[in-house]
Amino acid sequence: MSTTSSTIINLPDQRTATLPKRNYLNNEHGLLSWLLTGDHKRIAILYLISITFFFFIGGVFAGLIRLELLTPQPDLMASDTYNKMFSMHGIVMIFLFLVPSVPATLGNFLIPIMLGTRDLAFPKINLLSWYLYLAGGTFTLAALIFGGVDTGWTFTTPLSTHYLNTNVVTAATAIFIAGFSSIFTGLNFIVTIHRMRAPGMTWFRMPLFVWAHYAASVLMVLGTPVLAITIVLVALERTIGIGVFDPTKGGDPLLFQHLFWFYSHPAVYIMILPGMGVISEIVSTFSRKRVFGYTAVAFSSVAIALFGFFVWAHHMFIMGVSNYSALVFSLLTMLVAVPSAIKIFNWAFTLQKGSITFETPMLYAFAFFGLFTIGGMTGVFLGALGMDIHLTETYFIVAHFHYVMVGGMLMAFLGGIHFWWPKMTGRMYPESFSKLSAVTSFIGFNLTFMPQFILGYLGMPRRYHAYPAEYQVLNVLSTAGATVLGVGFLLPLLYLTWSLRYGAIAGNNPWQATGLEWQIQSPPLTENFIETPIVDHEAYDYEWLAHKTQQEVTTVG
Amino acid sequence: MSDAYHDPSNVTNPEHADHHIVTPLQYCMVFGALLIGTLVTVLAADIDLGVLNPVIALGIACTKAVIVILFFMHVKYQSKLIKMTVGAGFFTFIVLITMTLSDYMSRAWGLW
Amino acid sequence: MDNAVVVTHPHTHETAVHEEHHHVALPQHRHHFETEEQQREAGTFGMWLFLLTEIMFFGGLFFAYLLYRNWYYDAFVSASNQLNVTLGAINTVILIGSGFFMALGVWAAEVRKRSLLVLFLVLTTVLGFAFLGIKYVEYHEKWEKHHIPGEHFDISEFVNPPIDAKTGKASEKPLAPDMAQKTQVFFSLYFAMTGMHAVHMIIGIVLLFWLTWRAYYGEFSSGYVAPIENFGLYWHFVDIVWLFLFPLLYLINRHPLK
Amino acid sequence: MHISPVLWQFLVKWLHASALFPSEASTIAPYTDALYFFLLTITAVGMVIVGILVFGFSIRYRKERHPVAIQVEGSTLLEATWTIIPLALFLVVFVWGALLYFRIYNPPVNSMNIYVVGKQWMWKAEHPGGQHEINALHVPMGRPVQLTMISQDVFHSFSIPDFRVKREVIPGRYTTVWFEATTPGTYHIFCTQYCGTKHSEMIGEVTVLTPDDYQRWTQGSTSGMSLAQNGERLFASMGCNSCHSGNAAARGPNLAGVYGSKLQLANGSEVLVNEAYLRDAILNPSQHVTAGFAPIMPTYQGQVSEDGLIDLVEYIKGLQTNYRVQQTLTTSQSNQVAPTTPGMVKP
Ligand code: HEA
Ligand code: HEA
Ligand code: HEC
Ligand code: CUA
Ligand SMILES: [Cu+2]
Repeated sequence: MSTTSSTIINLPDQRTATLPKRNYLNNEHGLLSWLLTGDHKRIAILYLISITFFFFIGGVFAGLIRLELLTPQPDLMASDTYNKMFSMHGIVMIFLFLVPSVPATLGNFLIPIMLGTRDLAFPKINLLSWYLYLAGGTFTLAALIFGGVDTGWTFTTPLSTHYLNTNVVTAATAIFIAGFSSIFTGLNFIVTIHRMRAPGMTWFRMPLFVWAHYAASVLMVLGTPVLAITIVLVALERTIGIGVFDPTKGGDPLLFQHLFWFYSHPAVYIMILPGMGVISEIVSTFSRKRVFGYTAVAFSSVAIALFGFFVWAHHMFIMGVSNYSALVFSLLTMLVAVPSAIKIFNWAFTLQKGSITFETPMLYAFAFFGLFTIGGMTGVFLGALGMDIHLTETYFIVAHFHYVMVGGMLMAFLGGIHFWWPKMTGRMYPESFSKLSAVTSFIGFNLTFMPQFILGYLGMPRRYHAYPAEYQVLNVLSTAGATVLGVGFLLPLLYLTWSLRYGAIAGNNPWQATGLEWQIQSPPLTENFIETPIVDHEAYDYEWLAHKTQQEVTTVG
Repeated sequence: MSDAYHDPSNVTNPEHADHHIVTPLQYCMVFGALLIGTLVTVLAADIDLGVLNPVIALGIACTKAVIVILFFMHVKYQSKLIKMTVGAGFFTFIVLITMTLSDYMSRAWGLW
Repeated sequence: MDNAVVVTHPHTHETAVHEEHHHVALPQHRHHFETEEQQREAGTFGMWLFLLTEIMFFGGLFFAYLLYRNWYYDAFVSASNQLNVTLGAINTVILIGSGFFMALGVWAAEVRKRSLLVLFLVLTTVLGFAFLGIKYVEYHEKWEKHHIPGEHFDISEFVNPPIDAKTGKASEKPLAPDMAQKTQVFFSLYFAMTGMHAVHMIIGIVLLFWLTWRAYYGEFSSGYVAPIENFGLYWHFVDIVWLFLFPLLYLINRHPLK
Repeated sequence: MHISPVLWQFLVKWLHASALFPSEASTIAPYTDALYFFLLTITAVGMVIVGILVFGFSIRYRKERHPVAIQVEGSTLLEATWTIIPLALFLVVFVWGALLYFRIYNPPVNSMNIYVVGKQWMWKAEHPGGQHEINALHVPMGRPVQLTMISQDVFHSFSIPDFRVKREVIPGRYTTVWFEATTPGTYHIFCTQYCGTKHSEMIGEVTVLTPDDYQRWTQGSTSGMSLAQNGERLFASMGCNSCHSGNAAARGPNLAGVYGSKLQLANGSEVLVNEAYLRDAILNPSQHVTAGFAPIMPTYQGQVSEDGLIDLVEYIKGLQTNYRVQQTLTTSQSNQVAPTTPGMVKP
């Protein structure tokens, strides 16, 4: 293999290679051994299956939304049905897909290995959190089956408490339970990161993936309970009629908004930070370089988490918050945007003087750069007070958050899945297909959501079942894009499943990456490490890796 | 007893603290202090002190809470990490209160 | 390459010591922790993180209280005076006592005294039940007086306070009807806050039964105190919430007629 | 904005004609658009920079050309650069955005007032002259119009994209927004806050008329009774005048001239009487008792509709003297000059 070939993929000789005889997948057999497992890797797989399921459920809702919006008239479904569609789409996608996406799958799988330990601090709580997630999912499905819920994912009072007769309480219960699942995941991560690092694994030797998860976990632990109590109050207000948010009883509906966004703003960083962690790993690996400005990237994660708690009222600028406090929140919103910019530039400079190859995960990372920058910068539009007046509650918002959530986090998630798939399953997927799907989803994505920015500035309100005819052209473009996007997301499901059986054997370290997880067998042993590793090098130390490989070659060969 | 299981890699770890046993005598004193605090709260509420009434009530409640946290919950003898964790919780709570109040207070200042 | 861990480094002095202790493990030691102590500290830390979430959980309620108390002060005073301070104070003492026994229970476990531990846990439970019993009495009274928020909420008592038989004066400052309506906000918060607190108590009592059971069979008298200790943290936290609820809900202003 | 007006016109017209851009039909619109174009520019510049970096490095340092990576630690200087430059840009955006916000939510002194009541799922506009409109709004061109809005049920949001204005319509509280239309025509009114089943049908049209046309419209569509006249009837039929007669011996304060004055309250604080205060004084009288009076006024919660309240408020606003009620003394507080627009502390 010549050093100048355009790929770094380094698979073992397929004729002789086999999967390791003993690994976490075949360690024990039977359904129960999965359902009662304490192994963080198995729980990660359980999570992966369940969030994929819910992603496609949410995706079907998205497809129906887009189909309805193909024409200006309300022709496909009734208004109520449409309202249920986007509510369920939002609830499923946010609480059952995006919040647990990277942390509960990749984070669960990798954090203990990256830290050089055998498991998360509390394996049982980890399992519990998956069951809570399932319970939350079940309640959501129940709400769906018993007639749906049409509050929007934001549950605005007094609409949700007094004016709707759908399954608000069921959905509220679902979110309450799913919230605790997220709290327990975060709690487990924090304890593990503080208390379980292998000898020599100092804070500044940790991979940036772990830093990002640490920051996100803090948000999960401190933010989610506020959502929990808010949702409890909504449920109580609906059922027995207490009057905390009800204006006719003297309550203040804006209080609900404050409490809701106190969680839900930090939640958007729960959704993006783990994705940023993934990007750090990918960019470093495929440019063969240490992440530029490691400390800056690490601290910017923490800064995002910290500042993230101070900006929630930017979702309420026109809702009647005091103008003075709107000023303060707008200013702080500008500050919270800076650390994200820092990260983008640091990743870009990581490429400098690297030796760059373009495998699938790297393509997803590139998609992330472009889409997250657009999404983030449009967030700055919204943070500017006067600008927000025109843009809020229009499709501009919809486009903004899909750019950060789908273009940012979902791309990062897919990048991460493709990156660690060989580690998780021991097998490679067909590169040509995966590259195709990365490109397809990038194109489809832009086609879907770019027109929505224009629609938003034209004034098309969100959550509209029917719209004035002049907006149709752009909506048709968007729907067309969604179809392409759907294909782009369906493809990985197919070839990844295919690869489980037929994929090439990946070997320990197909990407020749430096992370601890790449130094053990793939798929790993149940106990990860046979003996606790001692860490004497920083993360992304390619010289250490080269040295090590050389030694192996000399000892083995 | 903690020595037997001492992990040397923990020595450099600032998150480490020795296990400390609080004696029943200390618990009794705390118990007494809490009872007195309760009594004072009830008595103070019956005296008209104007704005000072809630201040005193909350002051006593906070003192009681701090005593419970320090002794019943052993935070006084815990590692820095635990102390900071407790602090972080109250910090976030204060953020919630002050930032939200900033809205409610300045609403009365009129439109601009 | 075989499938073994390939992080191969010369063993430092540190590891040598470290490995020496590796096999020192009690039965409850979980395999993925290096040492007993690491496990204990992780447990305590995890428990505290959980309590952080509890702080924020109740935090939302406390903020709502703060806001409405400032908006509807008169209603809050009148409504608060409907609560029974004696019962509230007794409950405070009961809860403090229960916390005290819990603390002693932790001590008993630490010094490995099984029967004392069981005794203290039982006392803790008994006082917990006492608290809930009194709470039930109070709730029941609210029910009878139609002070439960919702459809049947009744404000007449606040608009026309009953005449005190002894003094012949109204026992309470009458509220204007619009302000009297706002007592419902107070009772909403009262039930939400004390209700959430009571739910926490009930969960705690269930856990207490389980712990007592295990303590009885001597699980916690051999140096394995973590479950007792961590449960203690939870129980004390629930106490602390009450320490704030009592003055905030019962003692807003006890002297409106002076 | 400092681009040449001709260029601006060209740009905007061109974009509008290709259906990519809303028309600029109010005095606010160019200001909003200016900020929008500025933001678009910095986004584009940012994208270009990020693009050049990412693609430039990818091409220059791809493995074929650069087989061995050279490790670089980082650079404090660069780090500072990309902290400070975005921060500075964002702060400019903040200041600009805040100024725009002031402009949009701070009505000029001489604006005319129209009431808007939102309910599931329609907009009711009530002109002071008594014209009522549903899902429609007629306004004159070239005159600042202020909307005082309230919702009867849930949150709604009143939005006119072509004017670049929008404001949440809240239950239990007046909110205001203002605009000055510049081009005659009809424009969309949207409810942009999700409000239940027919949220997307809570739409209407605002018609901008030339001053002459507007004159004609007002005369042609009046129902005969102005809001204030309706209010006067209510004031009598609900028995308000039994206490607010203006007599020296009356149990309630004299309401002539209260609007716009600063009122001394029994608890020592001082409030400015605007529409919101008047509304609240009728619904929650005991929460702000005027100094020198007993809290005897009953609450009218649940007895007057929002429309009735608007009539009453409009009536009380117009009471400059007690000529109509009874000519007597005015309260001592009312000798301050009332500004013509509500809620205005500074012009
Ligand atoms: C993953 C989720 C996610 C993320 C990361 C963000 C990130 C940001 N968001 Fe977003 N947001 C949402 C999800 C997210 N948002 C959702 C779901 C909603 C709608 C909720 C609803 O109502 O349903 C929303 C709504 C929303 C609003 C409310 C709009 C409204 O309702 O009126 C605002 C307002 O300030 C906002 C702002 C921001 C800002 C400033 C950021 C910043 O963090 C972005 C920072 C990033 C960058 C700035 C990009 C990188 C910068 C560069 C590369 C520099 C470029 C170079 C130069 C300038 C030279 N968002
Ligand atoms: C993680 C979060 C997430 C994700 C991934 C998505 C993904 C998508 N979303 Fe969604 N969206 C939200 C979060 C998310 N969304 C939220 C929070 C709201 C606000 C809700 C509210 O207002 O309360 C929202 C609202 C929202 C709206 C606005 C509705 C309205 O306001 O009226 C629209 C409209 O276009 C939309 C579209 C899409 C599309 C096309 C995708 C696509 O990316 C989805 C692509 C995936 C698939 C299509 C599934 C996989 C493919 C198949 C199963 C093949 C078969 C399907 C087809 C051929 C169609 N979303
Ligand atoms: C029983 C007597 C009574 C009736 C009937 C009454 N009011 Fe009043 N009103 C008062 C008194 C006394 C005050 C001053 C104390 C206070 O603010 O509560 C007052 C205050 C007000 C104020 C506040 C302004 C100020 O100068 O204090 C307004 C506005 C008002 N009333 C309007 C009305 C309207 C409109 C009605 C009928 C729908 C009405 N009132 C009926 C007694 C009455
Ligand atoms: Cu009214 Cu939407
Ligand atoms: Cu936000």
